[in-house]
Amino acid sequence: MTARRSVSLESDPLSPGQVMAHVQDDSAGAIDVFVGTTRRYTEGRETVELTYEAYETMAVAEMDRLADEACARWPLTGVAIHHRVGTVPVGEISVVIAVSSPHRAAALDACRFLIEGLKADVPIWKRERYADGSIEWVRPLG
Amino acid sequence: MTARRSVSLESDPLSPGQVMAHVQDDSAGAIDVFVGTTRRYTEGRETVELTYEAYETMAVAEMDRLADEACARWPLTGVAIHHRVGTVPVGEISVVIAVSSPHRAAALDACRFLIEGLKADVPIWKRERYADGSIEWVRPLG
Amino acid sequence: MSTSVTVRLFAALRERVGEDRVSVFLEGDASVRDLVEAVVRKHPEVAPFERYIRVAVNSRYVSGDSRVAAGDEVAFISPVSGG
Amino acid sequence: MSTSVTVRLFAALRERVGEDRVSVFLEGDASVRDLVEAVVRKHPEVAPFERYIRVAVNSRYVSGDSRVAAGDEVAFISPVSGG
Repeated sequence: MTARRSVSLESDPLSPGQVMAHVQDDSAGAIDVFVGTTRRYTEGRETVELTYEAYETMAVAEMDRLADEACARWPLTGVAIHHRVGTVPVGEISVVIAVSSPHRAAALDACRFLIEGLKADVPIWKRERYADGSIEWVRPLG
Repeated sequence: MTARRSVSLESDPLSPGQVMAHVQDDSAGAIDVFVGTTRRYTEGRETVELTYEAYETMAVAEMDRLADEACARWPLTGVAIHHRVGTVPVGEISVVIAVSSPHRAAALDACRFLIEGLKADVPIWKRERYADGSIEWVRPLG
Repeated sequence: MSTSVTVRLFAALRERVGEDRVSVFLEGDASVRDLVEAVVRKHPEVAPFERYIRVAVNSRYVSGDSRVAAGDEVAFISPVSGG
Repeated sequence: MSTSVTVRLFAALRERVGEDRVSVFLEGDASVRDLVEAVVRKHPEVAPFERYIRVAVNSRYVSGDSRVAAGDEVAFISPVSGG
């Protein structure tokens, strides 16, 4: 089966419903949607906003490669990976991954594979601005 | 931490965005949303619509119990389980489960636990109406 | 002492019996297992479901050893198929 | 024969070097490992990142043994933190 596919970097706010619409299909019985948001507190420190920088051509290529790999491993009817770039205030969405399949286990497994793969391999970097005024790239040395 | 909680049976169409809104929280960095829809084809047979019947008081009690158990096992900031009852045409949504957490693994694990628990224990039954005119309860003998 | 117990039925089981609840009389300190047997004796059409049924008392699944008291809300839960 | 190779930098690494790309000359049939060493020689401030960097050629991660050819788009990818 050929899965619906949508991969993109966006500078405007992400809408989970719109990302989900890319994977909806009459033959899907299950959709799993993972949404990453900017968290206010991390280990007691207050974050004001995040800024995401991407190596854009490669980020899209890597997201496509992850989608290919997910489609090869699971019977999927749709895969969408949308990541925001630029500044994302607390409470807003940085990433939405949606996967549809006839089978719920496949949708859940593939969604987890995609978020883990994205966090490991997609060349996007996050800079955190804290309420105390400091600005830091997140774990630049791994 | 006390998690936001929303459990319900609905006779009107479900909106994933509205269910997700119940679990959004500044301290959540991850939200996983599972959406079950009516699939058109199952093993080559075409479905026209499903009808869900619930033992309503117990279904809500069991969904609450599953939410309690998920909150005991994972650090969650929100849990929502909304299931539709009555007739659901092909392509419409029968269930939405949304889980938020500071940590993505917890959100993903808890969401899977809830959909598996719902399918095993919540007293809701599905009757399938096929394009060939036949009507059948789904696996009434397990 | 004899108690009347009403059992709620749903979905395929309800259609099979043609009623959404059935009542049986139980003697003395009856268990859930006794209740299921009494219902099957009175409504033999329930027999094919017998080994698949779980019993709920006051909206909770209970084991076959549990006791049933007057005033309990009892339901027979055939294999569920929500989601 | 000597080739000029330009390497794109991003995020913390870009800020550390103060440039979004750096160029080095490589002799003959150079590997990715040779390229990294040449960049670190010219820009010692890259050294703390050296063991964490993955190298991408034409938008794909490559191993240290891979060759770099004129015209390739090369990037140093420090540990990513998207999601």
